[in-house]
Amino acid sequence: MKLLYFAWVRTAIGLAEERLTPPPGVRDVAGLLEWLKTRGPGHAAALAEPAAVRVAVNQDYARPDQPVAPGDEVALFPPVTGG
Amino acid sequence: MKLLYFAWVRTAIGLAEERLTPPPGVRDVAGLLEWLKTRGPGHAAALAEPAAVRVAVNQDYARPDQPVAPGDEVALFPPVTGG
Amino acid sequence: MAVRVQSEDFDVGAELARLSAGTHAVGAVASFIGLVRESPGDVPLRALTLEHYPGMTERQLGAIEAEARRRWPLEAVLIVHRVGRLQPGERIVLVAAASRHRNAAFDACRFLVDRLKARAPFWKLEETATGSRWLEAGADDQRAAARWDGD
Amino acid sequence: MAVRVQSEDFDVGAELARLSAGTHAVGAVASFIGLVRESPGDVPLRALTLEHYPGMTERQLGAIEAEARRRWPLEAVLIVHRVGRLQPGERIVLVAAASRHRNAAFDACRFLVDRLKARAPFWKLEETATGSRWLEAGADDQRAAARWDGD
Repeated sequence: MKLLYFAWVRTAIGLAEERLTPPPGVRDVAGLLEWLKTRGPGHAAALAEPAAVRVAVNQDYARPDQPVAPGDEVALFPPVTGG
Repeated sequence: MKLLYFAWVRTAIGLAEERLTPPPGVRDVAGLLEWLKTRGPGHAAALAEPAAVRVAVNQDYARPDQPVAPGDEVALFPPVTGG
Repeated sequence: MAVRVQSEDFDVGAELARLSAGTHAVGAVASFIGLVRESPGDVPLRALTLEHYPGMTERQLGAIEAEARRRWPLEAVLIVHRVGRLQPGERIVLVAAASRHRNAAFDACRFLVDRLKARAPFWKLEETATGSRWLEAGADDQRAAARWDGD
Repeated sequence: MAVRVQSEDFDVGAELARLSAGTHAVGAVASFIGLVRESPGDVPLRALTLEHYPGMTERQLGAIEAEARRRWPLEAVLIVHRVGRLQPGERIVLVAAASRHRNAAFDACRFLVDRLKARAPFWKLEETATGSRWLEAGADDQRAAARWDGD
């Protein structure tokens, strides 16, 4: 699974991108975030408040109960501030 | 009194501008329009439906009961269609 | 000059750039360009001739600008309106409002256009192969302008 | 291309002219320019760095354009959004909608801007003498976007 991080999620985790293989128990977005938190102190800090983070699966906004699969591109980022 | 005509009011009357001295009985916009109707067939045609004509006195929109004086600039024109 | 009536065309890019030049207070510029559109009917439009009332037109546009500035916190306002004979596709009018925030810019720009259409002394003569006729004012424009009166 | 993300500046006059070029069907072009504004606080803004999500950003902008075209009869739509480090006074975004009539152009333009602000993946890093911080999303922008949902 390809993970992408943007804005302060990126600076907190210290990576723009990583490839990970979540354990079989990770089936949806909420489960993925719970597992990511355990990957290190940067991940834990970025995901301390999951409600502050938006998630996109394959470049579309995703809700916590959306399924995730090994080949997906999953992005984590703060609420957007463009324009 | 300086009279100015625009758009189809101008083409109906056949004049862009004229200087007139209304009789003393003409005291307001409504009275002026009634008197102007008697000035010729073009004037009568242009003012057949007074509600279709807008009036400005000294470059501000005026209602029928607005007083008019000999030194005024009075303009007659159709509802505006700019923009 | 924030309000101009002229026969020549205007440079949209330069006009809009001027609204935020020399200041960093402008975060939003909302604008409107009106163009001569083909006629919706069967007879093709050849040209539109715009007539105005020199003196009163500028006064009314100035009053419309002043009212917009009273209603919204604006950094700059622009109204440029052409007169004379225009071909289909040509620009007729440019209206713009610059503000710190976008809501004021959007609201003010639409207000300026609605008020201009309802109150500024301009008239359009439509010219086709079958002759010329003065366009009638739309009831829509009166309604659009009236919706600002209750605010 | 109706939707573009780029680091270089854009030519507002040329971009807007293109929306009505080659057609006489456009009577109204409504547009919005967003600029880097000085910070409202005491510490002067040095620069704003705009980050985006290549791929998803263009997809979201394309979806926003498609929704606007479903809702209003539009002749053309344009969204150009810059990324990278921008100074105060620089242009960030240009949004425009062209239609036969002004109500569709105005409504669509505002819809595009509101939706872009709420949904398009862009983030702003504010740089001042005292450091850098990521701007937080405004609740206003979420409300502005939500008011289109009931239509």
